[in-house]
Amino acid sequence: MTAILLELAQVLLAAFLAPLFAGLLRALRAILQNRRPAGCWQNYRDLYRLFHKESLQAEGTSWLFRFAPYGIFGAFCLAAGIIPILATGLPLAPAADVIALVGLFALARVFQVLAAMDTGTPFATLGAHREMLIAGLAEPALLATLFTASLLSQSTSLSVIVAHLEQLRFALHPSMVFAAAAFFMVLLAENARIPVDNPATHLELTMIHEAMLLEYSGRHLALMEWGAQIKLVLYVSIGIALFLPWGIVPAAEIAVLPLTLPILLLKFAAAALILALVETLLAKMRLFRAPEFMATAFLLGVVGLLSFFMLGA
Amino acid sequence: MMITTQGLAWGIPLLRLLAALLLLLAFAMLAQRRLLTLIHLLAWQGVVLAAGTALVALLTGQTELWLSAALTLSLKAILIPTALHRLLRRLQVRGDVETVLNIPLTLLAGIALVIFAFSLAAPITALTSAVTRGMVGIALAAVLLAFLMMITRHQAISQVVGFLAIDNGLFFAATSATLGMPMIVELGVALDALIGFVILGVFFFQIRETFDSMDLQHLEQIREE
Amino acid sequence: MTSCLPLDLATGALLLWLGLGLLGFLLGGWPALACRLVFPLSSVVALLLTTAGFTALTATPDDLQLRGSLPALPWSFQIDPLSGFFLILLGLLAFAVALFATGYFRSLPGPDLRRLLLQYHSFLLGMGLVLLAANAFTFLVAWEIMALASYFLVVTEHEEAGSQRAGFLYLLIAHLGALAILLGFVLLAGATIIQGGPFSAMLHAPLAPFWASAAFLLTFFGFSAKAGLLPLHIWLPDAHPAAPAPVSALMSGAMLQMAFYGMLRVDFLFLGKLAMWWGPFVLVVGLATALFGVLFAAVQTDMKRLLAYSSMENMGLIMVAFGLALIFRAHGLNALAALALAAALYHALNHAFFKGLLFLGSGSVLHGAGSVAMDHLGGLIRRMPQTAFFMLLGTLAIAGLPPLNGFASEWLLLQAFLLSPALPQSTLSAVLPLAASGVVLAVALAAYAMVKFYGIAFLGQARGTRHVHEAGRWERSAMALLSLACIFLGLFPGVLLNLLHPVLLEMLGQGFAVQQGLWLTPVSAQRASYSPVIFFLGMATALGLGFLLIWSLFGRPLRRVPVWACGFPVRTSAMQDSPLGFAQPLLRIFAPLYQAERQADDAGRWQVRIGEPVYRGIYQPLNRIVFWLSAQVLRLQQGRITLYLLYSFLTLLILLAIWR
Amino acid sequence: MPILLVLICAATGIPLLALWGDGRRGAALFIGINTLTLLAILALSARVLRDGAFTAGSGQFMVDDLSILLILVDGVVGFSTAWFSRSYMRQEIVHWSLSRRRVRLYHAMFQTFLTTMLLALLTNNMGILWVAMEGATLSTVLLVSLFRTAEGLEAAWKYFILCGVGLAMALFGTILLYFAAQKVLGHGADALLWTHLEAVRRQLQPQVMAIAFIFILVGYGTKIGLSPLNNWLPDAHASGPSSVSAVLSGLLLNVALYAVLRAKVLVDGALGPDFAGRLLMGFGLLSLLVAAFSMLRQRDVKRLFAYSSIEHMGLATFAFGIGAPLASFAGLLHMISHSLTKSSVFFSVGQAVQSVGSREIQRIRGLLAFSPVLGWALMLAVLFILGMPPSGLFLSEFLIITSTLQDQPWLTPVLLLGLGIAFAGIFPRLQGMVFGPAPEGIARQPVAGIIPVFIQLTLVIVLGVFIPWTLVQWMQHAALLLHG
Repeated sequence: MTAILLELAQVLLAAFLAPLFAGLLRALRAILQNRRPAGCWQNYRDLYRLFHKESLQAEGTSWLFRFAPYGIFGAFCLAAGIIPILATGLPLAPAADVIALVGLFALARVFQVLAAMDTGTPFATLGAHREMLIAGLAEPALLATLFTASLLSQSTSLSVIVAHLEQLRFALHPSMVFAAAAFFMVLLAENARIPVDNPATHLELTMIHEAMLLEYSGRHLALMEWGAQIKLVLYVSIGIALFLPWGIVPAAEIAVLPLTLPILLLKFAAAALILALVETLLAKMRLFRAPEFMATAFLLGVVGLLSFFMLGA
Repeated sequence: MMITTQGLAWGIPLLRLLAALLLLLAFAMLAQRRLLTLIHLLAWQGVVLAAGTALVALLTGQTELWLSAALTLSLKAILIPTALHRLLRRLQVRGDVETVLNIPLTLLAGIALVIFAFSLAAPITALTSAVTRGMVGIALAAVLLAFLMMITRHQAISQVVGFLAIDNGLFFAATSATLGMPMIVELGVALDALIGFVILGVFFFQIRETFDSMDLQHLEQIREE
Repeated sequence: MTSCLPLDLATGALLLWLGLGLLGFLLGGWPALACRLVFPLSSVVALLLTTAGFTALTATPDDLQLRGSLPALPWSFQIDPLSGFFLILLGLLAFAVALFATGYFRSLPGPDLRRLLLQYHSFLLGMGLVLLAANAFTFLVAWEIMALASYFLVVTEHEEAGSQRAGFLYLLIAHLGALAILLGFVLLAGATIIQGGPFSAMLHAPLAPFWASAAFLLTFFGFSAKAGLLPLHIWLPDAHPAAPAPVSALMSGAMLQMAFYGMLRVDFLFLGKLAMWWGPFVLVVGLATALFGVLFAAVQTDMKRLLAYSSMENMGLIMVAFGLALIFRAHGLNALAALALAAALYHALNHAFFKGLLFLGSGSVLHGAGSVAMDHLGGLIRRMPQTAFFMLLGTLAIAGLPPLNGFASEWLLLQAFLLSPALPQSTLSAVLPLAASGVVLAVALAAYAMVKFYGIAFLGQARGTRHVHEAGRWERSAMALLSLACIFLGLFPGVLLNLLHPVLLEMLGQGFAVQQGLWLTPVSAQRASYSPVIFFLGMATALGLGFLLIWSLFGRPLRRVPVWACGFPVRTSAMQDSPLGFAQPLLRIFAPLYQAERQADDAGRWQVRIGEPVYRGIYQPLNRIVFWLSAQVLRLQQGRITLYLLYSFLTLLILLAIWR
Repeated sequence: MPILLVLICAATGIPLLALWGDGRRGAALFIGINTLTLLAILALSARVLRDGAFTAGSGQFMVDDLSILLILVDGVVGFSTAWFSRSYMRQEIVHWSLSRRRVRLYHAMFQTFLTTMLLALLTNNMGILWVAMEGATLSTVLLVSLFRTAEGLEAAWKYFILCGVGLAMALFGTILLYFAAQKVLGHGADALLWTHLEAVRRQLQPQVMAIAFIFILVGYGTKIGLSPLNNWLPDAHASGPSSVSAVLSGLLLNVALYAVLRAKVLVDGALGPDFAGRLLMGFGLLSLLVAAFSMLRQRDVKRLFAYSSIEHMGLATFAFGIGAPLASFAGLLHMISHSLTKSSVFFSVGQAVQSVGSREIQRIRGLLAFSPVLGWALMLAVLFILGMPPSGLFLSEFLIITSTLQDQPWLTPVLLLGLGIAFAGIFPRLQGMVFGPAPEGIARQPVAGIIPVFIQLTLVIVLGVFIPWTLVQWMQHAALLLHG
């Protein structure tokens, strides 16, 4: 019972923390760029406004267009239930391991892309095939890093991995270092961050993710935006789970949760800071540099794998 | 096949002589340019052949060989040459033939052939009876020479002559080397030769009326490109 | 008595198919009747075959001998779990395809229909016989019948020179493959080949390592010629589109698997002792094929060509799993081999279903929209919604997305890969995960290709095609069946894995951890677990709750407005991505592979032509060499009689001289 | 006296046809005679079935398991050729405006040819065998040049000279054979009887036998069409009437090979199996390859299939060269299936050429469209020639390849190369001829002419799927005979 409650708590936490995290990130970036931040809560306001706006459906779009936002949102909520953010060994965790998780993200992405192509506008299709390209190149890198972790802990179930990694206290694994670097790059790419994409821009020819949302409005747009924010949080929490798992408690020992919660929030804040720094320091690269970026990520992941086999750790 | 001793005494050398003559004639044909002479030589070969057959018949006393000798004489020495002669005149074929290979070289090749033939026949002749010793080799040589002639001549009639010369060589082998094939076979062979020759005659006129020339160039149109 | 039931059932079914083919040939005079009568019956027979397959999984193996062309050379048949599994595959696919064909061919004129009915059924017959054959001779005859029948089906529209070229390439490569297989069998069967090479005599053929490898290579060559593996694939993208849709579905879904069946039988049952290098070899070929196939699938502009290349990709994945199984087997790790092999068989079945579905769907598109050239399609989802829905399922499945079946088998495959540390050989175990990420790349790009497939053809605005109509009742029911199969196999992988148990036992003498309930735990729950059902339910609930919540809070009717498109005034369908435009990033990144040439056509539009590197690199030079040789040989025929005489003369002299 | 019956049936036809062999009457007469011959042959085979191989005519004639097979093929092909020739020649006579004399000549010569074939197969005397072969050559020469076209004359001339010289060599070989036999069997008519020779073959002098065999091989090999002696073959096949091409490929080549095989048995006795075997294998492979490569660039449909005949005879020769009973069995099966199939190919090709009016492969199009029966006849016949199941050729090639891989594993790649190239050479052209839209302005032929095609093809299928037990026995005995 408690487990299920915990499960729900985790999902809701992820869902409702996500705008805050994104807002925080935005604020930090503004500060780093000597701009007056809009405040961390801005995203909530945006979502609120969007939800209350009337939402339009472009002519000649099919049910896919309307279904996609809910589908994507649902997919991320499920993911939030699977990834051990607060605790390991949650009831939903065994339903899908890391591979299935990647599959889940892919599913959400495909829905988004199909919805974009449904509108049949040039920009949407442009964004669609760019998105597919980036994702297609990012997935191997992502799985390479995940494989490193799962080879280390001889399991592909994320909560088992976390549990196992927690055992070995601050023993630094070279393979995991490489994996971390690779994962970070994938995170940037998958969440449409600089240097691969720029969430803030609406310059048609450069945008990827935003281009696919052009036709959305009202509650659908809100869901899409919200989903994207959740996705960012999920990736960050995967990163935390893999590389800084300490503080994620087994569902059984729920008592210590109040202690670990602040640590968790701290980690998220740190992650936001790092992201903000990176996005300030780096510049967006040309689209056809992106494959090289991905290739680098992939190579790092591969080096991680190899070093696991060579150094046995 | 029993042969009387006095027969051996004078018969064998004579047979040898005839064999040598045959070979000589074969060479002469190889060297010969003029068609008319070629035909005469062919006729002479026929005569020698008939003589050889008769001689063998005399020595071995097989009566059917006499028949075969007569057949040879009439067919190869008289009938076919005269017929060829006629054809030649009827078709007004140019008198002499240009050869593919020039004569001296051809002769050299011929000599090489003869040596080859003898060396080939040597082991065989080693185990043959006194009479036929060496005959196989000579027959083989004659055949090969005629073959060579067919290759080096570039004109329908001369090729036919070569063909008939090969036939002569075979006949010689059949009579002198093996002292006569079974009669049916001989008859069959003779019959085929005759029919073949008739057909040739028919052919010549067809070729003539289609190409109005007996030159082989006209008969070299079908080719893969 | 029960033990010999499956074989009788299967042979009976095959005979019935033959009979139906002849019946159809006779009924050609009344096309409507023939179509309405024969195809449904044939689907019923397919069900018979399926049941035979199911019973064969559990029944004891059984065989049957008929006096053949020679007393010493019998026609002999057998059935065992392995053939049983593939019979199930064939039967189920043939069932759906026959239903589809009932509607699809209803407007075919009599003469064509009678030919098609005969060839279609002899094609099925050939595939069935391949699975039942119990000696090399029978197998090869069946193999050639299969090839011939499918050839005739490929050249059904024989007016086009293109389909003739396709047919020729196809039959040539198939023929060479058959010869290679024959050689392999002769090596395996040894002296018993004179009795037709009974498979029973080939079991664990005692061969010297060299000859074993020779047999392996020969058979692998022969079968991969049929499976369309690199570099013997060139017939595939031409032949599959040339055939009518139901036939393409059978060719892609079932016939390619016949090659896989042959490999399994030869490598696991006949070549008892596996050489170490076979597995890696197969794995590399498979991976190369998969990547090549998916990269070329992504740049196709013809729906069926795209699907054909994607078949290459899937065969590649199956081969990767198969190679992995060989590796594990060679190191004696039978449990792991079982896992990899299960992944391979599972994927084979999945491919039969979703590729069949997609080919059938493209057939409906051809009938409904009059073309399968994606440059002319678009927006079909509005004109043929049901077809579009089934095709969406197929697309998601083949793109390897959970919770559908494509993902499940790929998941198993990756699990098998992650067990590679168990291998004693460290280098191999270090390289395998890289291969795994190669597989992931292939799958991700497959998603790219399939999204393009669906998005260009079914979404967006129509690119020219007018008056499109939805597929007929028969067609839709067939597609619905296949989609259901995809969903079922996706949601309940455990059921299938338990079915596979006897097959794995036969192949490896080692089964598979029995799967209970809705959980898929190949090794242990600790190691890895995946429950599609819960996965699906979780997502559905989240989705539903979200929808209800949002609708109840902010629900307002949608207003239809013209597309905004950043406010650009003009909006023509030509402004969407063209099929090639969608693939443009790939074209750019992998430019050296594609050898794409851009030239302006007479209308002034840019045309991009994609080259086939293997064809240019291997086949054209080979072709040139052969023709040069033939030119040299033909020089012998100079037409000069003296020359001919010289030949004979020299032959004579040389022979004599040699003998001297 | 079934043997004599067969020969008389065939031989009496010659004068009859020479006298009344023109017009409808001639064709009917032709068919009638060959039907009688076929019946007589069946009676003969029934006799063989009852009491095995036997000789007759004081040993001059002989039938055994080897010859009876080919005699049967002779009968069948002769009959169906007569049938085909009826409708076919009716067209040709109109087209070439042949005189009545020419038609009589055609029929008479054709009958002569068939008779000599039977004689060659029935005689026990190697000399008579030669005589028969020569007779066959002479009779076919006139058939090849029947139309008196320049091309026909040239082809006939080459045929005459090359085969004449070749047979001369064969005669020389026969003489040497006799020369060797004399030492053992003594002088006289019996020394050339095959049965006698076979009895004493181990005592024949090896040196003589070797040379004799070389001459015989080169001689009859010219007629088999073994490369490089094959140059007459495509020309003769191409420019004669298709009925003639059919029997040239279907019968003549077989009988020539038969002659070589008879000689081979004797030589094997004298020198052991290797000598002749190696020669045959070498010639066989060479012919296979040369023919295969020559097919790739063919433009003329009849030449194409002439080369394919060379290829198949090469294959059969190779099989006999291997010498193992299985291989010889395969070789026999191949010979039989090939003559049945190839004659069918020439029947259908003949009619196609007739209706299109050209032998250019490019010009022949869309047969399936404008005459389905003809189209399918050609399609099936050619597919069978390519060794597709369920034809007997598939079975024989299966057996040949298997026995090759067992006895001469290193030759298999060459064999397969040849087969593959041959496939690549023939198949696309078949497609071109059969498929595609029907060309305009083409006279549809009566299909009655190609009914024999389907009869023969069914026989070939029978050979591929379920060979009657007696045939199998005959072939096995023959194989053992050849194995020695």
